[in-house]
This record gives sequence, structure tokens and C-alpha cells, in this order.
Amino acid sequence: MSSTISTKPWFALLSFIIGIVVIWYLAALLMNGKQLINTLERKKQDWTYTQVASQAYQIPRPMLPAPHQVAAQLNKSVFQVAIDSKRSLIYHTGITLQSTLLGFVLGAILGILIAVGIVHNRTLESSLMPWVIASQTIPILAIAPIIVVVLGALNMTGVFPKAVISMYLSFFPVTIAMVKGLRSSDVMHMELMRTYNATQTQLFWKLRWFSAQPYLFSSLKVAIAAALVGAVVAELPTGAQGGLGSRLLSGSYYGQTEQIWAALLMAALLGSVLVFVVGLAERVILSQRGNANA
Amino acid sequence: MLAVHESEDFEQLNVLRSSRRQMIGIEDLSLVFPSADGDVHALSHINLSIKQGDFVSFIGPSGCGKTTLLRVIADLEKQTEGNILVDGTSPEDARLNRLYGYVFQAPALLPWRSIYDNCALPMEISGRSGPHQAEQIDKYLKMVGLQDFHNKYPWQLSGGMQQRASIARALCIEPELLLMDEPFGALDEITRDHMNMELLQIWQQTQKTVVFVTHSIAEAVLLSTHIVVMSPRPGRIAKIIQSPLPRVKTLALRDDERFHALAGEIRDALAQDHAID
Amino acid sequence: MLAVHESEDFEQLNVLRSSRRQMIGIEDLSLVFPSADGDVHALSHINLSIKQGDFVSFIGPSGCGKTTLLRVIADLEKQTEGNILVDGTSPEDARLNRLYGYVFQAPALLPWRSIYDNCALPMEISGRSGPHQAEQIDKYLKMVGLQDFHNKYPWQLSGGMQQRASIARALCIEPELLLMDEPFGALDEITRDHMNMELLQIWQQTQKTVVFVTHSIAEAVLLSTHIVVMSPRPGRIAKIIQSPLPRVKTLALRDDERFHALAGEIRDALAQDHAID
Amino acid sequence: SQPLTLQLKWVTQAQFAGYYVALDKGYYEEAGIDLTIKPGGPDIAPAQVLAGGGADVIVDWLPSALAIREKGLPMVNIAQIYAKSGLMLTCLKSSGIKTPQDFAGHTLGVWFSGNEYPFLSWMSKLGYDTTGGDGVTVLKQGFNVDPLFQGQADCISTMTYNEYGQVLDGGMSDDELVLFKYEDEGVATLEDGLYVLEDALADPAKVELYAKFLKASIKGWEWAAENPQAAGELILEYDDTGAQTEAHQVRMMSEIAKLLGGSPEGIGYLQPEAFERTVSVLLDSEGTPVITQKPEGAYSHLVFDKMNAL
Amino acid sequence: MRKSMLNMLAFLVFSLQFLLAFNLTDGSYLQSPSYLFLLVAALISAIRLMTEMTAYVDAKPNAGSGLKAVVPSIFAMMLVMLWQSLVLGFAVSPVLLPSIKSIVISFVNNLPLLWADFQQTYLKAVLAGYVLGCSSGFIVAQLASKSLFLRNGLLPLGNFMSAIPIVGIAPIMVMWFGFDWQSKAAVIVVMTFFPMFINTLAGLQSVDHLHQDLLHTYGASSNQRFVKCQFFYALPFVFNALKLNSTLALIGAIVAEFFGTPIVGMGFRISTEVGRMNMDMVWATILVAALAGSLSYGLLALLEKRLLFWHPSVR
Ligand SMILES: Nc1ncnc2c1ncn2[C@@H]1O[C@H](COP(=O)(O)OP(=O)(O)OP(=O)(O)O)[C@@H](O)[C@H]1O
Ligand SMILES: Nc1ncnc2c1ncn2[C@@H]1O[C@H](COP(=O)(O)OP(=O)(O)OP(=O)(O)O)[C@@H](O)[C@H]1O
Ligand SMILES: Cc1ncc(C[n+]2csc(CCO)c2C)c(N)n1
Ligand SMILES: [Mg+2]
Ligand SMILES: [Mg+2]
Repeated sequence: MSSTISTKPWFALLSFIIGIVVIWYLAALLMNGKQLINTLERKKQDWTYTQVASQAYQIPRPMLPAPHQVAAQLNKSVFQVAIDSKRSLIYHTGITLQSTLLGFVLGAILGILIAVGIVHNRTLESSLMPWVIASQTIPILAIAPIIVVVLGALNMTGVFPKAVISMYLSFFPVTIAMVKGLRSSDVMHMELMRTYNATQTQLFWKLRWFSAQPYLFSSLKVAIAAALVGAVVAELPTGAQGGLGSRLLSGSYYGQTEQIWAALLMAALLGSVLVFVVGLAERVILSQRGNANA
Repeated sequence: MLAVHESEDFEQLNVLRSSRRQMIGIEDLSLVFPSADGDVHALSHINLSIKQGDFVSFIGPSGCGKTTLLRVIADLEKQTEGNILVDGTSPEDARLNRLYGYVFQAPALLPWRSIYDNCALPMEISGRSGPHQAEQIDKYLKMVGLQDFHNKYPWQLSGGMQQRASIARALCIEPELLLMDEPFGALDEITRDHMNMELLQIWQQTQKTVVFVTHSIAEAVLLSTHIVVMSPRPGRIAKIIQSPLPRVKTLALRDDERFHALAGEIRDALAQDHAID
Repeated sequence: MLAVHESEDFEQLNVLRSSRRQMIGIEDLSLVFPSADGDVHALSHINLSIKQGDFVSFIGPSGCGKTTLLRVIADLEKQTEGNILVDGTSPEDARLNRLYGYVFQAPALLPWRSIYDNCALPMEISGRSGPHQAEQIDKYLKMVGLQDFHNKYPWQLSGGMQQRASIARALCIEPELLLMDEPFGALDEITRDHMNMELLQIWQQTQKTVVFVTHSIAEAVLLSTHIVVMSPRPGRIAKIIQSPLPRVKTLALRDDERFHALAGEIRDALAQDHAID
Repeated sequence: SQPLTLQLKWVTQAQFAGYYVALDKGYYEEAGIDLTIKPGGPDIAPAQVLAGGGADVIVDWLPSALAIREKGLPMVNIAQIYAKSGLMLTCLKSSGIKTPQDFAGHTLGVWFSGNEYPFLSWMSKLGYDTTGGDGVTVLKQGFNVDPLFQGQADCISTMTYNEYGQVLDGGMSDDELVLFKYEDEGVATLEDGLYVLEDALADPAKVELYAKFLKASIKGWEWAAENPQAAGELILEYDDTGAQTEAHQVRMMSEIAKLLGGSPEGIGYLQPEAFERTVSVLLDSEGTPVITQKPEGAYSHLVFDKMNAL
Repeated sequence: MRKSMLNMLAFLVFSLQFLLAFNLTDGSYLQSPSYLFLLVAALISAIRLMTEMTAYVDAKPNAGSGLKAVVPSIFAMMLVMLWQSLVLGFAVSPVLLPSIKSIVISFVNNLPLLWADFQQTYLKAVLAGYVLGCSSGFIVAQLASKSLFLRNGLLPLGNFMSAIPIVGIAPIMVMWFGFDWQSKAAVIVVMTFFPMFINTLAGLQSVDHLHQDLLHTYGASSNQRFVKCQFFYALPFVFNALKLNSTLALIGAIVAEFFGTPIVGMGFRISTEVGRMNMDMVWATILVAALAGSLSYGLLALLEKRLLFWHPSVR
């Protein structure tokens, strides 16, 4: 294979980013321009296209802030203020990160435990499994306030209620994948263990646990992204106590579109980093066990 | 004629082996796999007695129930009718006592364990991983020609090498009874010859009992004390042939008259009621 | 001695087949698989000429490059050095002209298609699924003994039956050139014998060219006009043996003197630089 | 000092300046109260927090408090901080709306989540069907004033002290807009008041605690009303989201000062006439009245009187 | 004999407590905690019944789906019983958690309203968004499977985008696409696109080397490769995404309605009734959502079973 520049991952990504930025500028011009024209017409002022084009990237409440506006906002709230200041996006990212991580860990543990139960106990399998699925059809934002209030009534405040909501979203992919993974052991290997008269525990630790690992890791990547979404959602009903979610909301109250976009990008960035870290852990751990695909 | 031959066989066997204890006794055993479009009679009225120290080969066309019969002995499958005793107990007790070692048709190595660790697995599980575990594993890996591959992972080995590793794994625990399902199917002839001789040597030295499934008539003749010819639909025993060859064998035997005669006899038995389907 | 023998062979071949056109011509072909821990020299300086109508078997220990060489011919792999012509064109053109049929080492049936539909696949793809498609498929499924299994799915068949289905699939399109990679490895001896005879018959009747990989010396002797013995590390041709047996063969040939002599010659060639690894 | 938790109805902003000033200046501390302020938000129903025991005192609006009381949660108004309503409907002049009679066929943005009661009463008083048909089209307005800018609604709900300012900041001027204040339309209802659970009032110790709390809060409110600039700046300190701007909070504080006082009894006294007026607005609505009967014991002057006696 | 007696007893205890749960007076458990023993006994009974039923159903290899639904049903009844008993027995405020009974009553009384909400949210927003999101994800994945360039660019971006929380996207979509169902559909498109894209791509690339080679020897065109082979390999993955997306889409629509809607829709209902403290109505709507979600999941699972009859996971 000739390794021309166009087969390089970075080249493709860069082209896409450039493409997106260009489209973004165009869309901003169109959307904000239309809004600007409406405003001017309402004020019964004359306008020209050049005038609109030149002002589209400066209007006060843009429908779509231009990339450089968002970048400026990001720069301002990340680099221009002290990290522990409430105006620092890093500070809010930290708050969200806390409940994300706690929720992720709780969710992963819960997910694994449920899966282990389902795989080892037929009663649990037939009774619990349909309800695990049904649980995910309940809109979390609807019951998030209730969870927060009930936990608050039980004197649990701070990160914990938020982590519980994260956990609710993140346990599901882990359970589903782990059930599949724990069952994915080769029939032949299962029988091999049977000829050795292995106990359930030996079967689990010497076989099932390993065949489940690839499933576990790919589901952990989904779960940590879900945990982040949960943490952000949970910041709405816990009151504006900081975090990317409340940045999103307050940005929304006060019509600070740039702030919304900055928080959004930050959340996506945080999510990507978290997924990347899980992927890294996956590669290290799977390569230790000599995985062919690592 | 077949009936006569069979009964002759049985008599002979009884005389010959009266001094040794029975390792496997199967009486009128049948096994039916229920299935949506009609039951499959995988085994039908099997009678078989295998004495300690025998080397018995099962041979027969694809789908005649060789694997199934081996699996019944190993307590991986339960008969629908009839009785079976393994070393005087039920197959389940034999399994729980870790009486036998089983070599599957495919290598069945755990991909996350090195070759060495794969061999150590049965010992770990039975809690027998004492100090001489390493010695034992070394010995058998060397026997199958894998002494330089201790730390490789299964997927770094060719199919034939994997199969040999799985044989070493079964041998390591030195079981009383070896159940082997086409263990050498994936090997080229030269390697196969080598493995045959090694297996014969182990068997001669240790007086183990071996039950062996193969597709190769030559292999069956070379290795076995008794050859069980099976036929399909329903899976049953067509003929049991006792080998006239000496227990101590060499590859040179292949040019022996008796070798060819025996091979011919097996081929004939196989050809009877064999139809391609 | 080997060198002498080889050159002799070549001369003979040239004389014998001068009238027929060359189907495959390979000149000083090498193939290296780059890999993290050292390159693998799968094929090294291969020279080979196969005439139209030949039946050529590749034999050699596991890992010697038989499959790789067949894959180069089929344009599934590209050589790193050297030249190859298939029917006078590049392997790619030959493939695009649907010149050959390939039988893989494993059955490679599509699980969502019935046996019949699996056989219809190559015709569908080449747009040749005309009115006599059904006839054609019927004919070859019958030949491999699967006439009653048209509507079954691959996973409802035993391994050997699947392999036969895949052979029927390759035969259906009646290609000029048949490339077969251990097609009968999964079959028992009787079925194998039967398939061998069927294959011989097709070959004799239609004057196809067949390139055939096998592990079985007997099979190679029985089927081939030429036997290519390969050896590993690096993968190369150790010897090319022309068969002294007649083109029209029967199973009885197996008791022929010449059969045994040829088999012995091949075994010796194989034993040379074979070591258990 | 005794712990006490206050649940706000909305996010930290000058709307609640009094409590933050009192907290910051140590008024609660002086009164022996260790106060925790929980900010609210669109997803927080203060009454639910009160019922769940997450707060002792909540800030809520009277209409939703009365509706919830009818649902069976016995909450009682112990003090009315805002004497006047700041709610209004802000319309685009370009939509052709000049009077409430012009609403027909137009799209109006309304806040729900318990804030919709005064609006529904008003519409039913005007005789508009709010469920479509030939009445008005109602939108559940989000958190902000965007629908007005993007032409998705002809009128939107605004608070004099908050969203209206944002409309102006967004580039609209007074002369492009038509305002309908609920106060002027005779459909004003009482807004921010302090509520507790009924049974707490049976405990004299609690009443005393609330009285001390109320006293400190009112002191805070008075300070805030006098020092809008400083109060606005102070709010920024307490805003955990770091999103507010000083200018907006200062303006909010000055607007809120206009809603606070008025009664001779001072900030915090619930005028029974004002209460009755709210009740009648709510009862008035035909079809689906917000409350079905005159509420009993929905407010109490116990705490206010106790405060004056301190 | 003793076993069936025990089972009978368990059934009786469970039924008794189940009926009792709906007739408890408020705060019974606070007044006389000894009632709690019956509750515990009923829980143990339910677990026993489920264990026995599982064993029974397992023993019947071709049990009908009706029989298979028994165990989950007992589990559901156990939850209902527990909820109802605890809410009534401990006199939990209806503002916090309504009783099952009141949820069912308001569900029945408000059927027309709930139906209208269901139409708005499910039949308009969810279906439109789901179909659009899933099909575009599938198509783009097909393009990407052919182009390394697209893959290299889209995969990292896909990861990045799927980490954006919906609560952030929803207000923007409402701003762009208006208050009606279109903006909800847009949110769903964004939410469902990448799971479908990533899954389909993985599926298209999961084609067995052997089958790839086989089609190569036939000189198949890239379209033939897709139609005859890749598509089938992708199907199991596609169904995974379809099932995952079916729950995501519903949640997405409901959450998006929190950020602005016309005054109809399940999300609107939930947020409005929470404000009004009509928790029974809130839970009735949640019930509709759970029913719709589970039903569509179940239907997809059924369809999957039909179409993937040949796949090892099904047969
Ligand atoms: N789990 C099963 N369910 C249904 N039928 C089965 C099952 N296992 C085996 N069979 C059937 O039982 C028969 C015997 O199978 P078995 O695997 O024992 O054959 P075999 O002699 O080992 O063949 P081969 O030489 O191909 O390994 C076959 O017809 C097969 O189709
Ligand atoms: N894709 C590949 N990458 C790296 N090495 C390869 C690859 N394919 C084959 N090889 C190596 O090339 C050599 C020849 O392999 P090949 O499959 O041609 O052997 P073979 O003669 O067909 O063996 P067998 O009898 O086991 O089928 C082997 O050493 C193998 O490990
Ligand atoms: C969902 C929602 N509800 C209400 C408001 C408006 N709001 C802002 S402050 C305030 C007063 C509360 O005491 C109100 C009603 C909103 N923006 N979004
Ligand atoms: Mg078998
Ligand atoms: Mg090969």
C-alpha cells in the first residue's frame, strides 16, 4: 500500500475539522444574517447584504455563534481566569468530572454485579432482564429531580445524588455487554473446564471473566460517555451549584449563546478524553493478556 | 458372517484380557438428540467393554457418533437409555475424580494464556500445581516438539502446533484414561507419524487406557489394540476388530503383511453400508 | 542428486506437454509477509510451469507456503518479487475473467443462504444465472451426495457435508482452472475416496486444469500428473515429481507397485529437511 | 446556632438578594441561625423539596402554593416578601397586538411548571381558548427570551426584573415592544413568599426560629433595596455557575426594589386583601380553575407577629 | 408433595399481601410495624415462586412465550406490591411518590390526554427522528466502509459528538427548528446517528476474511459485495443499534420537550405536572413511556429473531 498523505488519519481529521469550520461559518452567516435582517426590518431600517455580512458575526444574541466567538469565549473562560474561580470552565469541568467518575465507577460495579447474577442464576435472568431494559425507557430527566429530592430527604447531598443519576445511565450498557460477554465463552472451552471438574468460581475466574473482557471494555467506553451525560443532566435539578450542566443552563437563561457552546464543546472534549483513557486502559490490559488484536 | 465374527471377537477379548480390570463398560446404550425436524439417533444399542491398558480406536464415516460416544464416556453428554460404567463408577463420578484427560477435535487453548500456562490450567484447577508442575509441563511440551514455545500465545502458533499443545496439556496430568478425538487431524503426515510414535511410547510405558477417534485407517491400525468400526443412521457399532499386531510397534510395521490385511479388513467393514450423503 | 532429478523432470515435462498451452507460469517468484518480529519468507524463488490439462498437487509440511502459492495464483495475494502469468494474463485479469474456481481450506458457506442458494451465488455474481442454472446445481450437488439437502442451511450440516457443498459450488460454474486447498481434509476415508474418484472423472472428461493442495501422500499420488513437494522456512519447491501412473485411474491402483514407489519417493522428499517444530 | 435550610425558587440571582445579603452580612449568624441556601432551577419544585424534608423554608409563588396545598401538601405562607407582581407579557409591536383583545390567533410564550396559573386565569377571563382552536396558541416557553428574537412567538412571558432587561440587551428597544403587566391587567397574583409546613407552626420553638430568620431576611432585603449596586455585586460572589453579569444583577436589584415595599406593616406582611385578590383571580378561571375552593389557613401571620414581638 | 404445599402457601401469602397492599390505611407500618413481617414474607414467597417457575419453564424446552412471561410478571407484581405497600404503609407524601393505585387511576382517567401526548411525542417526533437518524447513520457508515478517508475523519468526530450531552443540544435545536416536533426529531437524529454509524461500520467491517476472499475470487463488484455479503454481516450490529436507539430516541424526545414545546407531548406533560405536583399524572406518563419503549424494543427483538434465523446468537 502506498501511504499517500490522504490515507493518514490526521489528514482526514484535519480536513473534516476544516470542512466543519467552513460550514459553521456559512451557517452562522445565514442564520444570524436572517435574524439580523428581521431585526432591521422591524426597526424599519434600510439594509444591504454587505452590511449584513459584515455584522452577522457580531450580533448580540446570535442563533449560532461563529467559531472564533466560541473560541474566544473558551479562551476567556479557560485561560484568562484562575482555575479555582467560578468563572473558570476548568473549575466547572472538575465538578462535572467528579460526579461522572463516581457515577461511572458505581455504574460499572452495579452493571457487572447484575450481569454476574443474571448469568449465574436463571431466576434472576428471567425476572430481571426485561426490567433492566424497561428501566432505560424511563426518561431520566423526568425522575432526576425526584431522585435528588428523595436522596436529599435521606440526607444525601453533594456529588452523591448526581453520581446516582450517572450510575443509572451507565450501568445499562455494562450489564448488557457483560451478560453477552460472560456467555460468549467458547462452548469447547466450557466443556474443557467441565472435564477438569472446575467449580463455578474457577469457571468464572479462569474462563468467563476473560471472555467477557473485550465486551466489558467496549461497554465501559459507552458507559463513561453515558455517565458524563448523566452528570450533566443531574446538575439541572440539583440547583445551579456549578458544573458544565449548570453552565449550559445559566448560559441559556441569560441568552449567552457563546457560553452554551463553550460548555458544550468542553463537555464533548471531556467525554472524548474519558473515552480515550478507557481505551488506553483497554489496550494496556488486553495486551498484558496477550490479545491478538491489541 | 458379521455376527459370527463379532461373537468370536468378544470371546477372544475376554480370554485375552481376563486378568485386567474393566475400564469402560457400556451396555445397550442409546442416545437420541431431540430436534424440531425429527429426532437424531446418534447412538443406538451400543455394547462395548474396554479393559485397563487397551488402546481402542473408533473409526467410521462422518456423523456416525464417534464424538458422541466419547462425550458420553466423558460425561459431556448423557445417554437416553442403557448403562455405562467408567472405572467402576458412573461417568460423572469419574469426571469428578478427574480420572481422564480429554483432547478435543479442535485445540481449545485459552487465547489469553501462554502455551505453558495453558498446560498448567488443569493442574491449577485440580489444585495439583505442586513443585514438579514445571518439570511435568516441560517434559510433555518437549515430547510434542514445543520446547521453544513456552511463552508464545496460541495465536502465534500454526494450527498443527496448537493441536500438539493441547495434547501436551492433556498428558501433563497423566490421567488413567486418555480420551482423544481426532487429535492428529490437523497435522501433516510426517508430524503425525512422529506424534503417533510418541503416543505409542507413552501408552506402552505407562499402561494407560486410550480411547482414540480417527478418520485414518492407517493410524487406527498402527496404534490400536482394538478397532471399533461404527456406522451411521442410527450410530451403532458395525464391527469390533482385535489387532493381531504386537503391542510394541514401529513405523516399519506399515510394510508388514498383517498391517495391510488389517487395513483391508477395516476398509471393507467401513465400505459396508456406507453411502455418500 | 536433487538438482539432477529436477532438471530431468523439467525436460520431460517440456517434451510431454509441448503441444498444450501453458496455464500457469511462475518465474522466480518470492513473497514476504512483513511482520513486527521479523519478516516471514512465505515463498522464495518459486519456478513452476503448469500446462493446460495438468493435475498438479502441492504437498509439504504445515506452514511451507502451499496456501500462499495458491492464493498468489488466485490473485488473493501479491508476490513481492518475480512474475506470474495465468492463462497468459495477469492473475488479476484471470480473476476478473472468472477463469478459475477456488475451494478454500474451510467451507466458507454463507450461513444465511441455503445450500442451493450458496451454489447459485457465483452464477448470480457473474450474471450467468440463466435457465439451466438449476440443472447445473442439481447435477453437482448430486455428485457430492447432497441431493437431499438443497434447502438446508450450512449450519444444519456436518463439517464434511459443508465441505462437499463448497466443492459443488466451485464446480457449478465449470471453470477452466480449479484451485483446491485441502478440499477433502474434513472427510472420512471412504467419502474421500469417493470424492477423489468423482474429481478424477470430471478432470478426465473435461480436460480442466487442477491445482490441488493436500497433506495426504496417497491422495497426491492417486490424483496428480505432477506432484510439487515444498519445504518450509523459506517456503520453496524441494522437488517436482512427474507421475508415471496413467491418466485414467482406479482405486485399485493403490495396490500397484508404481503407486508405492511414488509414495515412497514423495515421503523421502518430504522427510528431507523436515523437523518437528 | 440552629441550622436552617432555605430552598429558592430559581437560580442565584438578585431576585433573592435579601437572603444573600443577610447571609453575607452575618445577620443570620447574629440571630443564631446557621442558614444554608439551596439555589433552585427549572427542574426544582421547591414544594417537593419541602415535602421531602430537604428544606425548612421555601420561596414560592402563591398560585402554585395554593394549588399544591389543594393537592394535599399543607404548606403555609409565613411571609410575603414581594408585594407586587413582576410578571408581564412582552409583545412585538410588529405583530399588530395593541390590546389584550388582539391576542386571538397569535402565539404566546408561557412558562409552565406552576408559573402558568396567572396566565391561564387571565386568558379565561379574556375568554380565550388556550388549547388551540380559535383562541391563542400557547407555547411552553423555555428558559429564555429567544422565541421573541427568532420570531417563534409574538409575545413571551417576562419578568420586569429579569427577562425584560434581556430583551432590551438583545437589541430591542422600548418602542418596538408592547407590554402587558399583570398588575395593570388586574390579574396580578402574589409572587415570592416564604412557606413552611403547617405542623411546624404548632411548635413554638420553630415559630421563634422562623421569626428570627424572617427578621434577619427582612433586614437583608432592606439593605439590598438601598444598595442595589453592592447587592448586585454580592450576588455574583454567591453565584456558583459564574455566569451572571454585574450590570444585569444590579439592574435586577433596582427593579425588584420596586416590587418589595408598599405596605405600612413593612416587608414580609401578607395583606389579606392581596391574598383575596389572588384567590379570586385563581378561582375566576372557568373551565379548569386552578383551585376549586377558597383555601383555609393557607397563610399565617404567626411568624410575622412573633418577629415584631422579638 | 411438601414442595407443592409450600408453593401453595407462598402463592397464598403473596396474593394476600398483594391485595392488602391496595387496602392499607395510610401509615399502617408506622403505627404497627408488625405488618412489615407479612410484607417480608410476601417478598420471600415471590422469590420462591419465581425460582420454582423458572425451574418449571426451563424443564419445558418448547415453552410458549406466554409461559415465559410468567416470571417477569411475578417480578413486576412484586415491585408493584412493594411500591404500593411502602407508599401507603409509611404514608409517603403523594407529592414525592404517588401510590400505584393513584397512578393507574389517573392513567385510566386521562387516556385521551395521554394519547394526544403519545401522538405528539412518539408518533411524530420519535418516529421521524428515529427513521431519519438510523437510516442516515446506516448510509454514511456504508460510504465510510468504502473510504478510509471518511473513516479516519468521521470516527474521531463521531466519538466527540456522541459525548455531547443532549441537554445541551436540545435548547439549540429548539432555537433552530422551532417549538414543534421537528426540533425534537432533530435532537433524536443527532442522538441516534452515531450509535447506528459506529455499529454499522463495525458490522460491515466484520466480514469474515474467508468470505471476503470468496467474493474476491468471483470478481464481485463493490455493490455485489455489499448486497450479497456485507449487509448480512452488518445486520446483527444494525439491530444492536436499532434497539439501543429505540430507548435513546424516546428519552431524547421527552428531554427535548423540557426546553420548549407546544402544550402537548409527554415531556411537556411530565415537566408541567411536576410543577403542579400532580405526581400521579407524571408517573402515568412515565408508564406510557416505559410501555412504548419496552414494546418497541420487544418488537425489534422479535424482528431480529426472524431476520437473523441463521445467526449463531439466535439459532
Ligand atoms: N448437539 C447436537 N444436537 C443434535 N444433533 C447432534 C448434536 N451433536 C451431534 N449430533 C448429531 O449426532 C450425530 C453424530 O454426531 P458426532 O459428532 O458424534 O459424529 P462423528 O462421528 O464424531 O462425526 P465426525 O467424524 O464428523 O466428527 C450426527 O448426525 C450429528 O448431526
Ligand atoms: N497473512 C499472513 N501474515 C503473516 N504471515 C503469514 C500470513 N499468511 C501466512 N503466513 C505465513 O506464511 C507461511 C506460509 O503459510 P501458508 O498458509 O501458505 O502455509 P501452508 O503450507 O498452507 O500450511 P498448512 O498446511 O498449515 O495450510 C507460514 O509460516 C505462515 O505463518
Ligand atoms: C421554566 C421556566 N420557568 C420560569 C421561568 C421564569 N422565571 C425566571 S425568574 C422567575 C421567578 C421565579 O421566582 C421566573 C418565573 C423561566 N425562565 N423558565
Ligand atoms: Mg467427531
Ligand atoms: Mg494451507
